Amino acid sequence: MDGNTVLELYRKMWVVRAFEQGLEREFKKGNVPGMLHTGLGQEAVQAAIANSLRKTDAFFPDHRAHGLLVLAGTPGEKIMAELFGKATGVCSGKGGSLHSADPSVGNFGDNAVEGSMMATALGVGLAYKMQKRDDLAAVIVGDGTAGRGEWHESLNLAATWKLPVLYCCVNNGYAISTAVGDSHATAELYEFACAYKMQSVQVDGNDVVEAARVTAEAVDWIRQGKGPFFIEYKTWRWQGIFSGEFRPAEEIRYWKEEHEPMKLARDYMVKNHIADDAVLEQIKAEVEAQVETWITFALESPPPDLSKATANVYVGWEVETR
Amino acid sequence: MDGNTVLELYRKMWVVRAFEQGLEREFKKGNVPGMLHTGLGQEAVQAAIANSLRKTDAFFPDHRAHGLLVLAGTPGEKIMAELFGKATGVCSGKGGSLHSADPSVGNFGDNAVEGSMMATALGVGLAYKMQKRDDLAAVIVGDGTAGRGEWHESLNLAATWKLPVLYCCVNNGYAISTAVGDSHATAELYEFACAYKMQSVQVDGNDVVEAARVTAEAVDWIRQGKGPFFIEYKTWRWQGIFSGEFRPAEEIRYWKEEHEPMKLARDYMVKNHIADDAVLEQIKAEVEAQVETWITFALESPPPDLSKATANVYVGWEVETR
Amino acid sequence: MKRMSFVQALNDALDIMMAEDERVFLLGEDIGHMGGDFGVTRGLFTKYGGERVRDTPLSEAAIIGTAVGAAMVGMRPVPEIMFADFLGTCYDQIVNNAAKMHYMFDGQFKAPIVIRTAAGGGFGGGPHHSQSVEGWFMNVPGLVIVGPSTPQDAKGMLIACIENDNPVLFLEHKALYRVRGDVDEGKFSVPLRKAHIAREGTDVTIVASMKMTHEALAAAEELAAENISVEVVDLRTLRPWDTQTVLESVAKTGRAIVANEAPKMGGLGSDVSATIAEECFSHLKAPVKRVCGLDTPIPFSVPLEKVILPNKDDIKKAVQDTLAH
Amino acid sequence: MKRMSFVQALNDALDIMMAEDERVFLLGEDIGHMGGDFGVTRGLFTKYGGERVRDTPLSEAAIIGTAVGAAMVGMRPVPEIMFADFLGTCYDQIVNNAAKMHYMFDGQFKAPIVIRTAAGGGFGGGPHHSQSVEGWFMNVPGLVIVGPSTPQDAKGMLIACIENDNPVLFLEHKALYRVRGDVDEGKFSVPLRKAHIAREGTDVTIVASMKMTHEALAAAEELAAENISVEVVDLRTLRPWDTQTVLESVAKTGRAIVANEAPKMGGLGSDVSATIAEECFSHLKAPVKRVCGLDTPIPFSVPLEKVILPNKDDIKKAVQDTLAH
Ligand SMILES: Cc1ncc(C[n+]2csc(CCOP(=O)(O)OP(=O)(O)O)c2C)c(N)n1
Ligand SMILES: Cc1ncc(C[n+]2csc(CCOP(=O)(O)OP(=O)(O)O)c2C)c(N)n1
Ligand SMILES: [Mg+2]
Ligand SMILES: [Mg+2]
Repeated sequence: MDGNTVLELYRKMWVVRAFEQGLEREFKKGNVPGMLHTGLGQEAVQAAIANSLRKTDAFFPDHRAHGLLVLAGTPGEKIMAELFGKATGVCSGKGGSLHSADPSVGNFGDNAVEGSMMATALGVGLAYKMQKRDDLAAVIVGDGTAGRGEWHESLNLAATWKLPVLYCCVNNGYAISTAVGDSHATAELYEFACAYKMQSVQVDGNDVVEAARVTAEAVDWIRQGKGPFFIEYKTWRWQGIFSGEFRPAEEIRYWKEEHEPMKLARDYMVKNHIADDAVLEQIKAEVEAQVETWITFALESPPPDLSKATANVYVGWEVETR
Repeated sequence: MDGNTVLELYRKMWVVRAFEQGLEREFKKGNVPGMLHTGLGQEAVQAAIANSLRKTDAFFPDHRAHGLLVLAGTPGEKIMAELFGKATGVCSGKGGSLHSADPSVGNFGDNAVEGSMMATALGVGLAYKMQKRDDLAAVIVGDGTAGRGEWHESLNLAATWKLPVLYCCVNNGYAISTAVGDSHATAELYEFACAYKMQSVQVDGNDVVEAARVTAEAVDWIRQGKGPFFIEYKTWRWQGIFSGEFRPAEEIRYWKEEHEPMKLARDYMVKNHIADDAVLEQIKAEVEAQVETWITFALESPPPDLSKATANVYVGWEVETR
Repeated sequence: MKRMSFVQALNDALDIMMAEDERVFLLGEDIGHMGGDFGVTRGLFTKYGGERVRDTPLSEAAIIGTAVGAAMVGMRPVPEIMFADFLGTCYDQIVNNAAKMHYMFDGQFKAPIVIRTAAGGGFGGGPHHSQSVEGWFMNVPGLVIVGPSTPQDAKGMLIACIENDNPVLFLEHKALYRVRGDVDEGKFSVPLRKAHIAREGTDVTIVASMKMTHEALAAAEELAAENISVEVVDLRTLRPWDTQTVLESVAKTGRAIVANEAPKMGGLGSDVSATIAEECFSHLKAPVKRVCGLDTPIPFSVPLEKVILPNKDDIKKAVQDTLAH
Repeated sequence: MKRMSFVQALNDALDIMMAEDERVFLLGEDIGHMGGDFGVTRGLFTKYGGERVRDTPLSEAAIIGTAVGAAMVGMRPVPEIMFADFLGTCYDQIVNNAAKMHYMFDGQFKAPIVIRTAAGGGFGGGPHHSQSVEGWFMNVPGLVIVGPSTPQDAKGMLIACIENDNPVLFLEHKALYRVRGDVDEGKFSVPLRKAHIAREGTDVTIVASMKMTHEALAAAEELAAENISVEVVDLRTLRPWDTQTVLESVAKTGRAIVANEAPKMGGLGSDVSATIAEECFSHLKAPVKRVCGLDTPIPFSVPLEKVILPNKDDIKKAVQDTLAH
């Protein structure tokens, strides 16, 4: 992979990392309402996906994909403001973390009922096909979603109708506290795709170079009209469960120190003489500074106008107010 | 397979055949309310299943398994009366064709929402395991059910929890009018089980000897505590769609003449000197005569007492009447 | 004007919209060469092809999800769920996806889908093929629920729904499929959110919909012989329903019966009754009465089903009781 | 008597029932070593093991189906659906399987399951983590819906539900989880289908449940200062609800407010209002008023959420308006 692309991926990863770290800090301060799921530890997956999609594609982000929303092209401050529930957010603060859509960049929003979007993505893929566009619909789902009936309904229909759907399965090993292998017939989720004879691969989701290469290939395949593609990204989330950490110390060490996505990318670039530490530090510093401006923007933004509470329930019809 | 067993299977097949033919005749006369799905053409599958289960097992019949309900041990007249909506039916006429349960023989009733029972069967299997019984739960589903989300949720959980569940998938080629291969990623549905690493076989569902052998082996496997088993019975239903036949003439000929279950069984028995035509004709005649007595019983039975309309909504509580 | 059945009127509406607007497409089980379980899509597969009249597997959640996704990018999908009873298998898609999308993304997306489905009982269909399901969805903001009672309304409202930008649950009562009536030819629409005075009267108002409108009209006819003048309001749009027309009628008559095939507790009938009682308090000469299904699932046996479903006679009796108050 | 939180009371009930009856078992997402998203099952995994406290995949339909199947053969499953909003994904299993089984098989099977789930809004959870869902299920015969408002009722009713032979949807309002109160020790049960007079009064009756009971009590307290005597009826069982207690109260006070967190149209509030208006017609001095959520999904932003959810002040105003009628 050429050096510039890797550097660009690295910057993208930092956008995810810095965004989530800033967000988490503000959440702890009480500035972010609701619940918080972060993409920390999964930066490489998000950078790889962002690297392969174009604005006319559709993507359905999962609950940890805040960084991806920014990488897709929405100004960071508008995503941050949405998560703060502010008027300046992409959905005027009505969606929040789990529902931050921005059609202008192909962001179709999350749906907090895990798996639901797998069905929605079929429709986008089908419509694009009917409209003779060569765009695709990517849907990002966690390993936990593999239990849902919609998983099956979606994969089956996408395969049968050869729809341009990219399944990005982020296998971070757990659904909240439950290990993927404890609740599914296999812990290697790409194997599920065998039932549908669907193209399917597993990739190291912490190795951004590999993840980006595989994602690009899958996107290529889909654009050629060959039907859907399933990618399982093996990764690990830093966030434990709400009440704290529950995973073994050695597992934590492996993923947060040894097989950590930033470190792997840095090692790769240094080894391949793509960049030195100074350049990489500068990228990090630049991104972090930028994220702070987004947080400031979000903090300083006003809450939504109260009339928004009853707006857009129905298209064209008003609902009763108090 | 020993001769007596085959003869017994043959008799069972005739129970299915004669039951459905009598029922269809009465339906056309207007004596049977609601909708009618018959098991004609699928007699070997039902005989094979009945042959392998015991009364302490649970089974969830599909919408074409009327004959199986009788084979399981319920007096035929009580099933017939149920389908006629009569007071003397197994559910006092409140369930009808799609909901004729009889716990005394392990018949857990159908659920007309296809696929729903696949989830229910998990619970029976789980409970039997927790109760340390070596009984199993068999669930009979059509090829059409393979589209349902519950298909996946059920297979995944049965495999993960190693539950004593037998999946009997009756692949008769169509869901109403839609060919199985047109709406699923594969027309060979046993392949779906690969996702769950579940034991899975395809068998000629019109060959009662083979079907019975495979079913018995699967039941054995499950009773040994090895987990669930999936059987795909390849067969064909005589009933077309409500508005008539839609399948190619050659296909019809093949299944109704050449590869017809009664004929295959007869050929087998004659070839293996198990029985001659006279014996076989007698079985047929005996069963047919018996079925007529069930029909007479059903016809002559009174409608349910009107108080049944509001009975058993809640356990122990009454509901308002007019 | 042409005489046709409810089924034909629906078929006509689909045909007109598909011919006119290539964004309109259908998906569902056996709607293709078979033409649907009740024949509503008959002939459309041949005319418009399998791309626009799509047979699906038994994947109700995917059917609705697919429709929603396609609608988000400009299509006008008309999914069919064979029996309304099966809507439970895609309830989440309707309630949490289709109905909330426009709101939660603050207007950036919309989900103009029309979910056609066969509802209602009275034919021995048993517990899973006979239910009236509007009550399942009445408490869902963002969703439109429509239930016509005549071929003319069936056609005009289906066209209106396809042209409307909101997700619609379009209920087709099975007992009405064979009902025939005069239907305007060509394209026209019958407005949503407008109830229809199906019969004018002065003594009592009956608010009904779908099959119950016919039961109410039959009751009204018989009551006329007793010199009782009944006004029948056919809701047509069940959510959000036309309070104005209903309240004006009750303000005039001073008495109201609400007829609904579903069980009384928690049904559409309760919503209408509560609203009338609250808003027409000073006009009411007698308590509103709900004539509804009994609080049971629907039994297979036809005589039992007759016990639990409300009918013309129940309505008549309610009118008489109300007038005797 | 012991002071404990709503969560602890529920946990205590489960512990007591699991210790006493080995047929009782729990299943759901992350209810095992994690103890559930809200801690209701904490400690039970360690005490009773993974066989009886079962972590499941995100398979809501299978969770309910499994519970129903196990219940059919004598077990007493208590499935947890993490958030009530997700009940749409297993709606069919609840409505067409659990709730109809006893009836359609004419008493031969029953489905004694207790579906525990976290409901309600007010914490910035957004459109898919905040809904009040009783309205989705109010029109479903065969189903019991329970929604306690105090730790004492939470414990006693959960025990009653586990001992009851019917399928129960047991709603736990998230805003009440941390509420503390005095709870009887050991095993006891609070009867189903019996509303509770949470405060006695003579001028007006407020019918409420769950969090709205607390809002109503707070309003009543403030209104007392204005010399208005408010009676608060806490429904506790929402389906089938206790008409007798409610009607007796309204017969006494002659005025009624129905408070429900869900949207007004098609909700529990409509059912209660309609029934009061029909049955207490001659006692009512003013129209019943429903104080409910606005007809919208639930927005993420907390100030917007405050606009759409009903509260103490809305109830107060309704009482004042009613008295001014
Ligand atoms: C249908 C549904 N069931 C349950 C939940 C609650 N829930 C939210 S996230 C989550 C775990 C999801 O795990 P996974 O998909 O692996 O994502 P991760 O958080 O590990 O990234 C659960 C159970 C939900 N949102 N939707
Ligand atoms: C969830 C659901 N969707 C649709 C239907 C309507 N329906 C009844 S039978 C059937 C076809 C089922 O096909 P299959 O399972 O292959 O059974 P077959 O009739 O061929 O034996 C359909 C679509 C249903 N009962 N349940
Ligand atoms: Mg995960
Ligand atoms: Mg079939």
